[in-house]
Amino acid sequence: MLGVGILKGLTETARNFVGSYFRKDRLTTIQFPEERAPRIEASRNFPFLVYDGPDAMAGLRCVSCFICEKECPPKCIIIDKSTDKKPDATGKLQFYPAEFKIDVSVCMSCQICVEVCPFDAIKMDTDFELSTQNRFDDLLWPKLRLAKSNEYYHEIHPTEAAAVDADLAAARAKAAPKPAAPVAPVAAAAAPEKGTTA
Amino acid sequence: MTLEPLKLELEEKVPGCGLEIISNPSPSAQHSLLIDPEHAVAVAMYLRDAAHLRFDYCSNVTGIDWPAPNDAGKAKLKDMEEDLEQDEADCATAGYLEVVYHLYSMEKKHGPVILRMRTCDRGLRVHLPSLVSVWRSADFQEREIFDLFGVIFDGHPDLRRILMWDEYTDHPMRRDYVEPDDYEYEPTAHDEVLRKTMNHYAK
Amino acid sequence: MDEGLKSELSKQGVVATNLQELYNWGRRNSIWPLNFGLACCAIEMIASTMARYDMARFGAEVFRPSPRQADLMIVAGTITKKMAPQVVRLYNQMPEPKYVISMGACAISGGPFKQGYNVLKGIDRYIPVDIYIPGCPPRPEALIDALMALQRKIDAQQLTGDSRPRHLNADEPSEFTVPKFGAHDLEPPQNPVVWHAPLVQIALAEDDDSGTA
Amino acid sequence: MTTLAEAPPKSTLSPSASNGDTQLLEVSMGPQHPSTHGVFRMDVSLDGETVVKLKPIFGYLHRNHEKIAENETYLGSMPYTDRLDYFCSITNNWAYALSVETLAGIVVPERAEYLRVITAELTRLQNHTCLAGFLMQDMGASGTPLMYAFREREKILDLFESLTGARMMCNYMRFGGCRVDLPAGWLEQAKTVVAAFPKFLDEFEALLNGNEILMARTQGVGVLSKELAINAGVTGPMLRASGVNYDLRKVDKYGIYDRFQFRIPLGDHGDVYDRYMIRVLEMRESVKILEQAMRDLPEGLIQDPKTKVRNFKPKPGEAYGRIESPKGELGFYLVSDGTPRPYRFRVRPPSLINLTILEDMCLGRNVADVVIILGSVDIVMGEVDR
Repeated sequence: MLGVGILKGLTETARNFVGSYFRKDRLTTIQFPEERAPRIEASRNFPFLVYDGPDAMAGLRCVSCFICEKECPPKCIIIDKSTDKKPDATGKLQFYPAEFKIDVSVCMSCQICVEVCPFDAIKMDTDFELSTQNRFDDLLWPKLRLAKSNEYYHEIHPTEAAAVDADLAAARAKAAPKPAAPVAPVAAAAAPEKGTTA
Repeated sequence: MTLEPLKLELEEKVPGCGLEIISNPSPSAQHSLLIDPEHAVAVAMYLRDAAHLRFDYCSNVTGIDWPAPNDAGKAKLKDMEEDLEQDEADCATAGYLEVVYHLYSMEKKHGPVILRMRTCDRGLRVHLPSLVSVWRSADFQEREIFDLFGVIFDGHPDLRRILMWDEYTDHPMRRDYVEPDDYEYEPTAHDEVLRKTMNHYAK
Repeated sequence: MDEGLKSELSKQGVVATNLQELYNWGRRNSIWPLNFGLACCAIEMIASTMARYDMARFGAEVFRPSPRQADLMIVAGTITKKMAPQVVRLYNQMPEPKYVISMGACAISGGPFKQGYNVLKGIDRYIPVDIYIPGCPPRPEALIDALMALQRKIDAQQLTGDSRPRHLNADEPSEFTVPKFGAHDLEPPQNPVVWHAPLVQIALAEDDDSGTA
Repeated sequence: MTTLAEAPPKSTLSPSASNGDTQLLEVSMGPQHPSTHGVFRMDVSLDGETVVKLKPIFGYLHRNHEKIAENETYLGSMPYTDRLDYFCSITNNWAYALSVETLAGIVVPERAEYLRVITAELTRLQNHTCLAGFLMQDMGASGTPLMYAFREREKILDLFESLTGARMMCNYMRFGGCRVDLPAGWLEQAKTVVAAFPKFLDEFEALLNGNEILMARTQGVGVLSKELAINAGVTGPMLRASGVNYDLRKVDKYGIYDRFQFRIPLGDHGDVYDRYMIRVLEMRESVKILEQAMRDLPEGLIQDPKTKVRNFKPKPGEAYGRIESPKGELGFYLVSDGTPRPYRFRVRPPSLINLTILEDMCLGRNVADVVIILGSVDIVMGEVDR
């Protein structure tokens, strides 16, 4: 009979409507600014630079090896390498990025920089509330804006950060002969840390 | 599907057609058949209609630009390109454009057979026969190759630009294409982009 | 009227306001976007109007198919050079007051595709943009966040004075040049009225030989 | 209809026949049009309400994927493939990874193959639900079916996000495997979602299938014959709706699809209704595949240890790899010259080639049917124009 199909469909919508008063899973709206979806650990949105210790600029893990700059598919990273070496958080003398900029108005959060980094120096952030009125000043992030502490990393990606810390600790324990990082030609070059303070 | 018997068969059924097997050294081992443009439609018709072949489905049509090695940046020669006319006077038009057809059979569920055709050069003699009359799926793809590579398909029912606008004059997928200069704001320029940005400011 | 008294009154059920506040309040809570998606970000834009994120809570769910009825243009996706004239034309057809949210990397700067020959490096070369949302694509929450930022911006607008918004200032243009298709590129490649890029210092030192072994 | 792109010159609006009976009206639908699924444009000639000519116009989202990929490393093109068909980033990843693996002769570990199947079938589920929702939206059922579809999609996107980190642009696969292994608890969560999915499908079908308006608007509309479909290279659910049994999961048996029991739904009439139903039925088959894959998922490596992530240089040669993406046959044709960048990178876009026969399906129909027919083709402009 004409109209039966429509009635059947309307019953379904009615069931959904009434059901939303009783069943939690039918009530899907997240009242965004006040209420947030449960944080998903693997979530990624834009990279940041990890630093150890209290001082952001001194503790950066980045040694400006240019791998991420080269591998970044949209080429939105630019690194200016330091001319001198400074001790990093473990006291080892390292090159450091004199400037490290990411143009987040280009970045597509593909996390290839994270994948290729042999030093676990660049990781993915989760912050997404970044809307701005000024594209030129606010979306070209300098080193200062990018640096975030290892504690922050632990807070947003606990499992991953713990694994990274364990890896780094193991690498340090093994000390000079061979760092554990998988693709580490630069690490190998920088590794023989003769005469530097521990 | 091995190509040698197919080649012999085609040479017998389509008299006078020039065929050549282009071997593919990579692990994929997808070898292809280079056909001469004059007999391309006849060969295609035979491949489509012969009862034991029935290549009724032309999956993919691609253009490739092979400029002569001295004007391409990367001059790595491969087995695929051997007969390069080096003595060509005009360097920019030397080399050739290539069109590749990937054929499968939906009826027999076999394939692929890969056909290639080459133009004489990259300048004026870029005409190839259109295979739209054999497989309609080549329609938009040949238009795209015309648009981006500049191969002119004779016999195509509607050969217009498909992706770029009609007023456009370049063929951007060619390897010597120079893109418009809009590099005035490149905050993270390095390598190639840096070179282009510096060119922009040098002007 | 001071804020304390005002909030005290509102607790008693008396709403005190002035014309400017009322005007801004009305406009900020009924921003109707143009039903206009370009690429990937458009899907997140749709997702933000769906049940889970529900942009209707902010009065911005009425997606208008016609620019004549829209207040907000969410440029959601890559603007190609072939599409740019149409985007500008749509913007010109929108009535004042009109706002533009540039959603996602592509709309801001061309994003990952900026090196493409047919990709416009940011819609702000042709039309003024109010809010930029970085991300590729931004999450639906990020769009809602941007919408709230736009609401704050509208709230702060003065009806009179020099800082009054464009639609109340007859001297400011509300329509912009529609670029034309040229033989190699759009003509003009950017609109100098809108586009003011800062001069970038180019690092002349090429020291990228280190690093890779 | 919005007539935005260059308004037709006045002369085309004048009566084409002098007797005044018939007026041909040229309407440019798009590129900004609520139901062209993106920035697609059709130049339609109308005789009254009847379509007499329809020329699709592309390129409004031509973002030069192929050209950019020729200047990227093999790995660097992977995130760009996400943005081809932005509904189904994982199947795009797979097609590209498969082509590179064919080109370089890489073997994928078993666990990675299972992960690929699981994620790809989840992608198919969310693509087909959204398609059904959008199709109904085009038909005028504004809201409800699309909202239901997106409600389900969000559940699958949550799975993607907790696995790959992003909702849409997953960038999940690598040459010789997958990027990350399943996080703790993911499989249980996925099993719950998949187990609940048939219930949603029941609901969705109850909502729509018997609906008289839906029947009237879709049955017998946009009929595509078997012969034309094959000749025009139509693939995917569209082809199968016309009754051709050709599914690459069965034909090529790429990956490990030969291990699963599933059927290929086929249509009889090749009209819009069949194309809609095929997708619903395919979702049910996908659920079956998912159940089997999640049951049999072995332990082991997820990435071929011999394949390098950086400085990946396949030997010179070429390869064409193709998979059954939710839209149809998605292929990547790669030519390598031994350098870290592909010499030629070509995407065989199913959406574009499925549009070859759009005009044939629309001729003689009303302009309102054009919208539905286009909706049933299931295009995504990112893939059509690349």
